[in-house]
Amino acid sequence: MIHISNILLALILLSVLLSLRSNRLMALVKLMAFQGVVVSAVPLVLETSHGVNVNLFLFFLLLVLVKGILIPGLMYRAVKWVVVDREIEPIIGYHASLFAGLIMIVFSVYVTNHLQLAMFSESHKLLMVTGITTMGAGLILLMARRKAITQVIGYLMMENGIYLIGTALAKQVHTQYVVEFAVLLDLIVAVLVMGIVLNDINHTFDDVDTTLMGQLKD
Amino acid sequence: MLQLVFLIPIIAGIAVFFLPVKIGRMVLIGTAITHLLITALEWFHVTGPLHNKYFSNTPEGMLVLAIMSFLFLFISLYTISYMAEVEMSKEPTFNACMLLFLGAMSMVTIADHIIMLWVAVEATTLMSAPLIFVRRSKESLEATWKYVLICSVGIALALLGCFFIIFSMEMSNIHVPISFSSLSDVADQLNSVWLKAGFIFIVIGYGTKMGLAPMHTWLPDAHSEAPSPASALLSGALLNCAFLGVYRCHQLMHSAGLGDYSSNVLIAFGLASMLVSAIFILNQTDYKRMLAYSSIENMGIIAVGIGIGGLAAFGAMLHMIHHSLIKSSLFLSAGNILLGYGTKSIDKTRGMLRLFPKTGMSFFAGFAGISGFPPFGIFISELLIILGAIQAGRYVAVTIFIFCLILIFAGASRLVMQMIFDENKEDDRLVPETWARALPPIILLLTSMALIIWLPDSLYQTIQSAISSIGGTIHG
Amino acid sequence: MNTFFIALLFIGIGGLQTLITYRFYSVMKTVAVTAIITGCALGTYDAVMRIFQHSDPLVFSYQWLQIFSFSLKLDTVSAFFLVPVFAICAVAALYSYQYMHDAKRSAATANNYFFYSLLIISMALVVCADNLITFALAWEIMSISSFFLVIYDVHKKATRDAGYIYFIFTQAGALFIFAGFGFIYSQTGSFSFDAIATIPEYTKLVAFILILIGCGSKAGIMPLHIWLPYAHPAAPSHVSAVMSGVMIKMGIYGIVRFYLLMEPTSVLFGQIVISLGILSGILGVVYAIGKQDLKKMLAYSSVENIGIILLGIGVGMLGAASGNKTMAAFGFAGGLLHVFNHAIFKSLLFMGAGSVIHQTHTGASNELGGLMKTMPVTGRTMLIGSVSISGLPPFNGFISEFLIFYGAIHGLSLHGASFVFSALAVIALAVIGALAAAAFTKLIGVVFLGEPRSDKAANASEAGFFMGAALSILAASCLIIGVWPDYFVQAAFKASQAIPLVADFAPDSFMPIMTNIARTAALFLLFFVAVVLLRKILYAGKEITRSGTWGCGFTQPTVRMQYTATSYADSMVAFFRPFIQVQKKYSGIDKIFPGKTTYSSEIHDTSEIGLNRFIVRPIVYALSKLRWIQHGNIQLYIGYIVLTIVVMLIFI
Amino acid sequence: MDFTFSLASFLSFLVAVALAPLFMGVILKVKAFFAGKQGPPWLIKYYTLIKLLRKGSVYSTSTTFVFKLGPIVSFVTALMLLLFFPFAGLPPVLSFHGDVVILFYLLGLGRFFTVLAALDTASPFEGMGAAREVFFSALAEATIFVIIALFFRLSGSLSFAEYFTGVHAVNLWSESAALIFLVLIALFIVLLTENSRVPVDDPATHLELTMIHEVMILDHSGPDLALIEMGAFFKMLFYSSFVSCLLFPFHTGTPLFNVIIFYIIMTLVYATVGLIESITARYKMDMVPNFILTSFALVFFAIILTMEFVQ
Repeated sequence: MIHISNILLALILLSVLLSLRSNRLMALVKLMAFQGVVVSAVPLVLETSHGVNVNLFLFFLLLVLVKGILIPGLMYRAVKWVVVDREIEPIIGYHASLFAGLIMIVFSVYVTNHLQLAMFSESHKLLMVTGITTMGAGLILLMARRKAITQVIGYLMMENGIYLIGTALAKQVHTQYVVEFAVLLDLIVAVLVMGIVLNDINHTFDDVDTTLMGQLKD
Repeated sequence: MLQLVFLIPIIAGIAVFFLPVKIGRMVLIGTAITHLLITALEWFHVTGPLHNKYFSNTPEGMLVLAIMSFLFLFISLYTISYMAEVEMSKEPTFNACMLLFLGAMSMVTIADHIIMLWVAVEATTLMSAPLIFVRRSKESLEATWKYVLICSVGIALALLGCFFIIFSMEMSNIHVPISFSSLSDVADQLNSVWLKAGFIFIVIGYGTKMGLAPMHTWLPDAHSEAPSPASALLSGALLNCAFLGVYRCHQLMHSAGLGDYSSNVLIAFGLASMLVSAIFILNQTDYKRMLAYSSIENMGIIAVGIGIGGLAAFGAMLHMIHHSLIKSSLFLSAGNILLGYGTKSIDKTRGMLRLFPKTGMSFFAGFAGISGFPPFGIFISELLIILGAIQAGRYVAVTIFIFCLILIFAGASRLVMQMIFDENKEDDRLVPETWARALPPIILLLTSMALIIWLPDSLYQTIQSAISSIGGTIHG
Repeated sequence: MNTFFIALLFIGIGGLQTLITYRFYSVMKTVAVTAIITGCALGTYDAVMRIFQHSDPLVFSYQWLQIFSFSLKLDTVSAFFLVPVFAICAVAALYSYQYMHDAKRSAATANNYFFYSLLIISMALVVCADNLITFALAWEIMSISSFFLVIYDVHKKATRDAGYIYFIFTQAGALFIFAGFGFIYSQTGSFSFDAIATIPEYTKLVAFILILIGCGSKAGIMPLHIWLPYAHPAAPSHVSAVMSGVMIKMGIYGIVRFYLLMEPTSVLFGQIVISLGILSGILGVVYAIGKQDLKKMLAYSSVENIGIILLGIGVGMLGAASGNKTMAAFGFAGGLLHVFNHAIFKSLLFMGAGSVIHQTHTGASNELGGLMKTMPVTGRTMLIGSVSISGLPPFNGFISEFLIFYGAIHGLSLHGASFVFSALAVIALAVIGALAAAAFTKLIGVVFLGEPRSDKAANASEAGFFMGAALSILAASCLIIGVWPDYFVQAAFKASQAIPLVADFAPDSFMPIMTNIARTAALFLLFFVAVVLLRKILYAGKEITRSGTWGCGFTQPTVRMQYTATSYADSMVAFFRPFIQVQKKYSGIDKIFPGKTTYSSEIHDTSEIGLNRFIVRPIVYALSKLRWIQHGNIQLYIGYIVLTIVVMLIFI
Repeated sequence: MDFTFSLASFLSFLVAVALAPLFMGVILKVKAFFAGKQGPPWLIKYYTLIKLLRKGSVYSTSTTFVFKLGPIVSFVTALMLLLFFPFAGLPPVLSFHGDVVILFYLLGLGRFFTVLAALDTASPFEGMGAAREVFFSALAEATIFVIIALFFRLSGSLSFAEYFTGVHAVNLWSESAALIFLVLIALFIVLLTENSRVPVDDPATHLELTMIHEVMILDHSGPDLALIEMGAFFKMLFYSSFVSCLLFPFHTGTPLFNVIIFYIIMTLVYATVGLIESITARYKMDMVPNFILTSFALVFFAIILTMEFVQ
C-alpha cells in the first residue's frame, strides 16, 4: 500500500511540474484531469486506521467525477469553443515557473520536516510535501498566468493541494468526510461561478485575457 | 426554529427566480419583514436557545443577524424603487439573489460548526457574485471576476485554516464536535502551533472577505461596481459576517490562551487596512470607491478594537453596528446620486445641495456620522477604542490609528464637501429624487442616532456577553 | 427646573422653531432672535448669580448608554465662562437680526439660527461637562455646529475652503483630546473627573500636552491657528464674533479645566503654556499688523489675545507650582478676565467689521477709508474696541493685562528657569501691547480715518439700528469694565480660587490695587473732560477754518497717495522677517519715462507654509507613491495574499 | 492710592510743569553754542506756546473728531505722568503700588491717539511718521518693561515713589550700581527715541520724509499744537527726571537742597541731549531699530545678571 501511495504522490508532483512548464492550454486541461483523478485516489491507497469502506469509495467516485471529468470537461469545451488563442501567455516565464515549482518542493520538504510531528508516518510526510507543493504551484499559476482560464486551473490545483494537506492532517473518520465534502463544495461552487463569469467575460471582451481587465484601479 | 432565518430567504429566493417581477418584489419585501420578525422573536428569546451540532445562537451572531435583518428591510424597500427606476431586465435574478444572499449571510450568523461557517461564507460569495455582475458591463464583469477569484482563493485558504484547527485537536487527541462552542471549552488543550497556523489562515481567508488589507483588493472594485442596494448590503452586512468568522476564531484563540498573539495579528491587519484606505481616499475620484475604501477603514477600526480588547472591544462592537447603519445609508444615498447624475465621478457630481437637497443632506449627515461626529454612534465607538487602546498601553497603534483617522477625514471631507457644496452650473437631473428612495437612508441614519441616545438594554447585554468571551469588559 | 436649563430650553426652542417656520422669513428671524436673547439673558443672570452667591455647584447627572452618564456640574469656573457664552451670544443674536437680511436664502438662514442655538447650547455644555464623555460629546457638537455656521455662504469658494480647513483642524484636535482622555482613563479607569488629580505626574504631563494640542487647535494657539484666518472671514460676522469671541475660549476652558483637575505640581506645565503664549502673542500680533483683510487681521489678533490669555494662565500655573500665591492668583484671574474682556471687544470688532463689510461689500482695508464720517456709530464703537484690545486704559483690556502683568512681575522673585519665564512673560506682554496698538491704529486709521480709497468706501452709509445697538452695548461694556472693574475682577478671582493654593486668597490682597487702577482711570477721564472744556475755552470766539490737508508742498494730492495699510505695516513686518514671509511682486521701472507699473505684496503664514511643506505635502506625496498598490492586476493581488501568508508564517 | 495732600509734593509738581518748556530751551542753547550761534532766548518755548494759544486753527476737510482727540489725550497722559513722579526724592502727588504699569500704558494711549490723529489727515507723510512712531515705540516698550522688571527684582516695588524715595532708592550709588549703569544707558536711548531726538529723529530737519514725530503733527495748529507741544515737554521732562533720579540719590535730608541738585542734574541731562544733537547725525531709518534693540540688549543683560546678584 505504501508503495502505491508513494507512486501516486510522485505522479502528482510530476503533473504539477509539467503543468508549470506547459505552454498549451489544451495540454494543461488534460493534465488537470489526470491530476484530479490521481488526487482523488490518494485517500484510497493511504493507510488509514479504518481501511477502505463504502463511504470512502463513494466519495472517491464523486471526486473523480467532478475533478476528473466534469470540470476538465467544461474547461475542455471552453478552450475548444471559447478561447481563440490557445497560448498560455505567461507573466513569469515557463522556466522561471518551473524553477519556482522546484523551490516550492524544497520549501515544502523543509516545512514538513520543520513541523517534526511524531504522528506523521513517512507516507503522510510525502503527502504533506506534495500537498504544499501542489497548493504553491496552484498559487504560482494564479499569479503568473495571464489567461483567466489558466487562473481557474491554478485555483483547481490549489484546491487539490488543500485536499491533499487536509487528507494528510485529518485522519479521523468524522473529519475525513468533512475534507472531502468541503473541497467538493468549494470546487463546484467556485468553478461554477467562475465558469459563468468567464463565459460572460468572453462575450464582453472577446477574450479571457485578464490584462484587459485592469480598468478598475486607483 | 432558528434555521428558518436562512431557510425562508432561500426558499423565497428560489421562488422569486420564477415569479413575475411584481410578485417577486412583494415576496422580497414580505421575506424581509418575515426575516425581521423571526430575528426579533429569536432576539427576545421567544423561540428559545438553539444548540445542535451545526448551529447555535451566539450573542455576536445574533448581533450581526439583527443588524443584517434590519438593514435588509430598508434596503429591500429601496431596491424596489431603485429597480423600478433603472428598469433592469434581470430584476428577478437580482431580487432572488438578494434573498439567497440574505439566506447565506443568515446562515453565517448562526453557524457554529467550523465547516458549516465556512460553507456559509462560501455561499455568500456565490450568492453575491450575481449581484455585482447583474449589469454585465465590462467594469462589473471585471469586478466580479476579481471578487470571485480573490475571495475563492481566500476562502480556500480559510478552509485550510479550518483543517489546521481540526488537526490541532487531533494532535491533542481530543474528541469533541468541531464547533466553535465545543472547541472553546477544550481550547487550552489544543496544540498551540497548529491553532496559530489555523488562525493565520482563517484570518487571511475570512479577512479577504472582510476587506482587511492587503487582501482587500477586490473590495473597492466590487462595492463600486455593484448596484447601490447590493453595495449597501455588501458593506453593511457581508463584511460583518466575514468579521464574525474572524471573531469566532479570535475567541477560540483567546480561550486557548493565545489571545495576545491573535490580538496583535488583528491590530496589525486593522492598522494596515486603515493606512491603505487612507492612501486611496486621498485624491479619490469615484465616490462609490471612496465609500468602499471607507468600509475597509472601518473594518480595520473594528479589527483594531477587537484586537485591543477591553473597552475597545465594546467600542468595536458598537462601531460594527453603527458602521453598518451609516455605511448602508451612504451607499443608498450614493445610489440616488448615481441615478441623478448618471456618473460615479466626484468631479461631475457637484452642487448636490441645490440639485438633490434630500440626498445631499443625508449623504452629508452620513459622512459626518462615519467621521465620528455626534449625534451618530461612531463618535462614541471611536472614542472608546482610543481610550481602550491607550489603557492597554498600545501607544504606537493608537498613534497610527489617530493619524489614519485624520488623514481619511481630511481626504474624504474634501471630496464630500466638493460633491455637496460646490457650484454646479448645469441643471439637468437625470432622475429626480423621491421620498421612496430618500427615506430609507435617512431612516438608517436616524436609527444610528437613536441608538446613541438610547441603547436598548437587550442590545447592551448582547454586546456585553459577546465581548466577554474575549475578555472584553466595559468597566476598567 | 433650574434657571440654567430653562435658559437652554429657550435657546433650543429658538433654534428648532426655525426649521418649521423658515417659510416665513421675518417671523422666523424675530422669534429666533427673541427666544435666543431671552434664553441668553436668563443664562447670564443665572451664571452671574452663581459666581457671586456662595451656592453649591449645580450638579446634574443622567444615565446614558448603560455605561456612561451625562453629567453636568456648574461651579464657579464654569459660571465664569458661561457669562461670556450667554452674554456675547445674546448681543450677536441682536446684531444678526439686521445682518441676516437675505430673505431669498431663508432655508440657509433657518439653518444658521438652528446651528447658532446649537452652538450656544453645546458651548454651555462644554463648560459644564463633568466627565470625559460629556465633555467629548459637547465638544464635538460644538465643532460640527460651528462648522455649519462657517459655511453659511457656501456658494463662495473661499467659504468652502475655509470650512474644509476648519473641519480638519477641529476633528484632528478632537482626536488629540480623545487621546489625552485615554491617558487619563488608563490611570483612573473611570470617565469621571473625580480622580484625575491622583494620576502620576508623568501621565498628567502627557495627557495635558495632548489636551493642550487638541484644545489649542480650537483656541488658535500659534502653530495650530491656521484655520482661524480662513474661517473667521468666511463666516457671517455675528458668527465670527461668537466664534472668535466665545468659541475659541472653549479651548482655553479645556486647558484650564484639565489643569485644575490634574492639580499638577511640576513647573513644566506653566513653562510650556507660557512659551506657547509668547509665541502666539507676538507672532499673532505681527501677522495682524501684516494682514490687510479686515477680518483676517482680527482673526490673527485673536491668536494674539489667546497668547495673552495663555501667558496669564501660564503665569498662574507657574505660580501655583512654585507656591507663589500672588503670582498664581493674579495670573489666573488675569487670564480668565482677559477671556471675558476679549470676548467683549473681539466680538465688538468682528461685528463692527461685519457692518463695514455689509455696507461697503469689501473687507480689504486698502480699499476702505474715511468711514468715520459716513458710519459714525460703527466708527466710534470700533475705536473704543481698538483701544480696549490694545490693552490701554481706561478700557477693559488694560485691566486684565494689568493683572497678568502684575502676576508675572511677581514671578521675578523666583529663581532659575521660572524667573526667566516670568521675565519673558513680562517682556512679551509689553511687546504685544505695543504691537497691538500698532495693529489697531492701522485698522482704525486706514479703515475709518483719512479719505475713502474706493467708491465702495465713499458710498457707504451707517448700518442698521440693531447692529449699531449691539455694537454700542459692547463698547459701553468696555468702558464700564475699564473704569469700574471691581465686580469683574472679583469674579475672576473667585474663579481662580479653584486652584487649591489660592483658595483662601482674600479680596484685600487684590482689591486695593484694583481700586487704585480704577481711580487712576477715572482721574484720567476727569482730566480728559477738563482739557476738553479747556480747549473749548481756548477756541472760544476764534476763527476756525477748514481746508485740504497740507501736502508738504505737493499740490495735487489724491486719495491714492494716502499711506496704505500695507505701507504702514511694511517696516514692522520686515523686522520679523524670519517668522513672517512677505512675497513682493514689483514689475519695476525700465524706461526713461516710466509707464504704468505695479507693486503688490502678500504675507504668508509661516506655520501654514511649514505645515504644507513639512507635513501635508510629504504625506500626500508618500501616500500617492503608494497608490500602485491598487494597480488593477489580479495576479499581483493574489500575490499579496501569498506574501501575507509567508510573512505571517515567519512570525508565527 | 496714597493721596495725602502734601504741599511740598504739589509744589514740586507745579514747578516741574512750569519748568518743562524752559529745559527745552536748554537744548536749543547748547546746540546754538556748538554751532557758534547765540541761539534763541531761554524762554523761547514759552513764547511759542503763548503764540499758539492765541491763534485759531485750520482743520483739514479730511479730518474727524479723532484729529482733535489726539492733542488732548497726549497732553493729559503726559500730565498724569508728572503727577506720579517723585521729583527730587519728594513724594509725588499720587502714588500706589503698580502705578508704573498704568503710567506707561497711559503713554501708550497718548501715542495711540497721536498716531490716529496723524492718520486722520489722509496725508502720506503723516502716515509715514505714524508708522515709524508705533514701530520704534513698540521696541522701546520692551526696554522699558524690562527696566520695570529689573527694578522689581532690585527693590520689590512697582511705583516711582517706591523706586526713588527713601533710603533704599534705586540709583547709581546703591550696591547694584553696575546694573543701574546699564539701565541708565538703555534709558537714555529710550529717552532719545520716545522724545524723537537725534540720532533717532531730527526735529529740526526740513525734509518731511525723514521725520518721525514732527511730521505727525504737521496739520495741527493753534491751541491744539500747543497741547501737543506741552505734552511733548512733559514727556521729555519725565524721562529726564527718570534718568536724573538714577544718577543721584536725593536723600540728603534737606528737601530744598535736593531740589536744587535735582534741577542741576536735569539741566545736565538736557544739555547732554543737546550735545548729542550737536555732534552726531541722524541714523538712517533702518538703523534705528538696531539702536533701540541695543538698549533692550543692555537691560536684558542686566536682568539676567540679577539672577546672580539678587538671591
